[in-house]
Amino acid sequence: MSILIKRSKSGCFNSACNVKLWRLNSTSADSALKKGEEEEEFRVLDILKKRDKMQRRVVKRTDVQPDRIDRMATNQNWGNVWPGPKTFHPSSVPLPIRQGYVPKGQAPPGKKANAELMKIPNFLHLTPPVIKSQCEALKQFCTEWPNLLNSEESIEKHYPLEIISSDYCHASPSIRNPLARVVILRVQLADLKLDKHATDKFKRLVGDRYDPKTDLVTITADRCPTKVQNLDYVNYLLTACYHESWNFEDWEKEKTEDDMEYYDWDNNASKRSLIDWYLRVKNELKIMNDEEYKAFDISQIENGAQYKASVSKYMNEGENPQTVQEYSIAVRKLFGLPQKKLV
Amino acid sequence: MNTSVAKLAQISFRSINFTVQGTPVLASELHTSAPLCRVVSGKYRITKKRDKPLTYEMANPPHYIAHRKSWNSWNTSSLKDGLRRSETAVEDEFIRRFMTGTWHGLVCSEVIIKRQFNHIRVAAIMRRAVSPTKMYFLLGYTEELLANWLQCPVTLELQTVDSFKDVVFKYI
Amino acid sequence: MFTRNWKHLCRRYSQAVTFRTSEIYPAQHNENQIGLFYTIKPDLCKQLFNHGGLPKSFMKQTKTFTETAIMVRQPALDIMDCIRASDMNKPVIRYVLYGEKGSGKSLTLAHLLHYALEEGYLILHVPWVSEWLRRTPRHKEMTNSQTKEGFVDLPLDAAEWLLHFKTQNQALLKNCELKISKDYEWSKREKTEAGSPIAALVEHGINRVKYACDVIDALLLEIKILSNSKQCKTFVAIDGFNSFYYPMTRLNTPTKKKIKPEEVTLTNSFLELTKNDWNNGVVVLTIDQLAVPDENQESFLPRYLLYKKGFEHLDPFVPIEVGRYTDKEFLSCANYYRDRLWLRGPSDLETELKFTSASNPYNFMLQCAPL
Amino acid sequence: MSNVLIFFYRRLKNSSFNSSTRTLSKLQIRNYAKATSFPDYYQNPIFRKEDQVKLIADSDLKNRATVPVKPPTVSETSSVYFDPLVNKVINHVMEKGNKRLARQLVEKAFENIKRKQIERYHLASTPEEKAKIELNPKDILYKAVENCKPLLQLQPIKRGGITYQVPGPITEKRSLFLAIKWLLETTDEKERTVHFPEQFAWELLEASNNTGKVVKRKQDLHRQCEANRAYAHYRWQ
Repeated sequence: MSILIKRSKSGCFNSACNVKLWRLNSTSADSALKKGEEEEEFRVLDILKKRDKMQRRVVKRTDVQPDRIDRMATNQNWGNVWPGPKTFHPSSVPLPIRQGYVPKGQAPPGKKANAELMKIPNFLHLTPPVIKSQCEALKQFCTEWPNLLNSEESIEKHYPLEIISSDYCHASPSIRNPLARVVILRVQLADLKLDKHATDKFKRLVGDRYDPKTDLVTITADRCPTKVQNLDYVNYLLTACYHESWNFEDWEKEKTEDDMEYYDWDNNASKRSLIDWYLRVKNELKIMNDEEYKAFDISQIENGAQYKASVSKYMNEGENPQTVQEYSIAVRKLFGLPQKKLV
Repeated sequence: MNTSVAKLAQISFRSINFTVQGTPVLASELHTSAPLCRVVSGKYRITKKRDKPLTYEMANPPHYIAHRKSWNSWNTSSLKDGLRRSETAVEDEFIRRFMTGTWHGLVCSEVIIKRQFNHIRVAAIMRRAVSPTKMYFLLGYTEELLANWLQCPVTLELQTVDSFKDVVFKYI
Repeated sequence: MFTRNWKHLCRRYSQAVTFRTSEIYPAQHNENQIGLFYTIKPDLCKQLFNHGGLPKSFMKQTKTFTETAIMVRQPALDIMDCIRASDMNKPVIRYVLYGEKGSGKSLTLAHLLHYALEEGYLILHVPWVSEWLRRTPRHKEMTNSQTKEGFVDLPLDAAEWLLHFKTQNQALLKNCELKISKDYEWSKREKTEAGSPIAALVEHGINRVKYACDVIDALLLEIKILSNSKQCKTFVAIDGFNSFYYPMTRLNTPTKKKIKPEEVTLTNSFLELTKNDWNNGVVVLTIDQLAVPDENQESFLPRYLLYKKGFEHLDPFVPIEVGRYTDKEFLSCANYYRDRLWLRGPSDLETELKFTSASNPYNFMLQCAPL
Repeated sequence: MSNVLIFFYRRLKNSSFNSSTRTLSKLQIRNYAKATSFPDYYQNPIFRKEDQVKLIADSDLKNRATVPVKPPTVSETSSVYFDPLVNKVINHVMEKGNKRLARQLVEKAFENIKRKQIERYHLASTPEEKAKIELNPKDILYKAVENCKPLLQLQPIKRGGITYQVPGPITEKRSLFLAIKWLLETTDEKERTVHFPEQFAWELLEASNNTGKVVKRKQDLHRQCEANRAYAHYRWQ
């Protein structure tokens, strides 16, 4: 509209333009003009004129390449077509695959434009011939497995130290996993070849890291940031414990019976009281020192051996109705008393 | 991942941020098991004319995941003791939005994101509505930008179709 | 009315045959009487247990039942057999009664005391050691010992025990054969000469409470000597013996110092008595969870309750378990309660009570109470 | 919807954590909140063996088989010495749910009754006298409660601005309630040094002999009812 107004202001050019505009508005204005000049025919106003439907142009793309599978040779090397892991692509896989759940009687969706096929991780890059060729390629980097290590026993014998660590495979921008730094060292205590004192000290040093059932010492390290450091650390710990357990400190001599690892009857008050009792019975009571008590031979005491066994069991196995019962039997025999009657 | 579930997760994140005082909780609140409202969630309403197009993915509600359809995100974070759970979820959502925005009106299917080590592979079905030149540009553009943002190599693995009709599974 | 009473009498008679024994001398008891009750004569009972010795709850029962009846049980018979079989010239044998709470250790001891009295033993009976060491009434008298440095006397308890000793052994003490071997000088003016009877020593302790602990010390030594010289045979019975070995007593000196059991003079005297360095005697001890605080009652077995020290002190000893009721004993006890009108109701009550009380004598008695 | 659910679930998880650990020890035995949490149509349990035998004999079992039944409480057992009245009395004695103590007190009272009666029995000289003495504490309790039960009650009814104490009949349940209540109230009037079981035993023995404060209280009530006979018509006017 604004154009129109502007033009009206510019003088003589006006009228012609206006006429033209009007004509444009009427249907077939130009032809009517021509015909009027020739035949003077009455102009028909065609109100319900059918418009020509705009035919949508079907564009046949020329740039869409034909499927690759059509051009594939039957004896081609598949490893070259699909060299690495890749999402499924229908025009590269010459297989008539269908995928999807459909009601009974229908065919599942085909491979083209099938998102389901694209989701599933495929192993098209790992066909048997490809694996074979890759293994061949890797062979030059491998060494042969030692012949003598043919069984678990022999492995354990030659390599008593077992190091356990884990590597983790996961999807994230960083390939580091905090759990990968954990290093576990395992060794049979028997393989360390310690003597009695050293074994005992070693057990005390490692504490609950030693499992008496399996005789395994398990040392776990996870405090250092990397695996190598942790590995060094467990090795250090084992070495330190090993050497420390061979040391004999002064204060270790102060260990007494109260530490109760093992109740040795011969060193104990029980033997003394038995001997005292025996000597009293024979009226030969004398003052003895510790060495004499230890050296005293109890085989001359009747039923003394059984008494010794029962007291040792009582103390070593712990107190329970059965050990008390056995003790009772032994003592009664020692004193020559009748046994308890069972009612 | 189903879009509806992803949305739901977003909302729940937001609500948690609102409700729980202090630091935002971005723990794994997503669960891929059958959703609580099985009857209504992730379902499309039938139209009168029965002319609403559904893809295969849309035709199967979320509780069919792992039965009739598969996941849209493949990573190790959602496994037990997986790392970067929340970060992965957020990143995936970001990739989806970026894809649909960059390939505007061209994405016909869901955006499938697979992660292997630090490599992200993004797959989708595209409409061939733009010229190959443009497509190549967009491909490079997307890969480059995403790789820059996510700090790891990103590969786009696209499949093209003539029109959206090719991916339609059924009309309801 | 008549028929009912008659029936009642009949029933009582028939029951009486099964749960009572007319044998009132413990020395005559044998396996046939296990589970049966025998009655102690009231005057004997007064002599033996007037100053303690029977549990409080049992005393209550005796009042209600109008008699003191004790069940003949295996442990007591066992000890009697052993005493008979043992050689009195050998060092004394220590018998240790142990068992769950409420299984009848004290009553077994009472049975044995009766036996000892009948057999003419000189009885040294401590009714409950915890009475000395763990029970602290408001007027607990406690003084520092004058003869032993760093030790504590319990004069009132000691005097009470001397009285108990005197009552229990009144017959033997009248016999003046028991004489002391040396002079005891208590103070400048007071002294007991050698050759005077034991009774004089005891009397002195009771009258001069101040010296009671020292008197006990002397008395126990004298009795040891007398036993060794075969002038008397001695029966030592200590209930709750493990109290002597619990690390702490509940006693405090006026300066709030905690006292250990070995710092009490009485402890030392009686521990000396339980050594096996003398003969012609019998030592029967009971160890009880009730004698120590709740937190140390995990087990009723000897080693746990006596601690290492106590065990070594007694070793070798004869442990004798006092257990729960056997089926026969339980039935007999139930019948006895029915006879004493303590239990009534249908007969399947017994099965249930047996189950709920787990045949523990004390629990059984307790559970019968409201029925 | 699901959002709300998730949110709710989180809240529930957080809030219930503390309370659940606290109440766990109490609720370990039963998995329901309380006996009253069952709907009306739940039947009371039949836990006595004799009742069960009767049920089978009457072939009433078939009718009950399809009806849901409440679980019995801990105290409702098939034990031989279970007694409903005793249980009731224990519940009356109980304070703050301390049933254990309440039971101990009542049982102690029974023991006292028994000791007293046995003593009396042994003191009695002739068999006739002995036969008269009731030894069973439960029977004594029954007798005592029976003797204490009032037959009438006074209801305050307001007529013309004046409240009248109107005598009227009493239900069985309420009279039992009043009897036990009075017994316990009278027991509580004891001196400080006397223990509850002793006093309660004494009251029960008194009441079973139709003497004592509680029986007097009952008679007072009856007398009052008699005196207020003239107001009886207010009950329906």
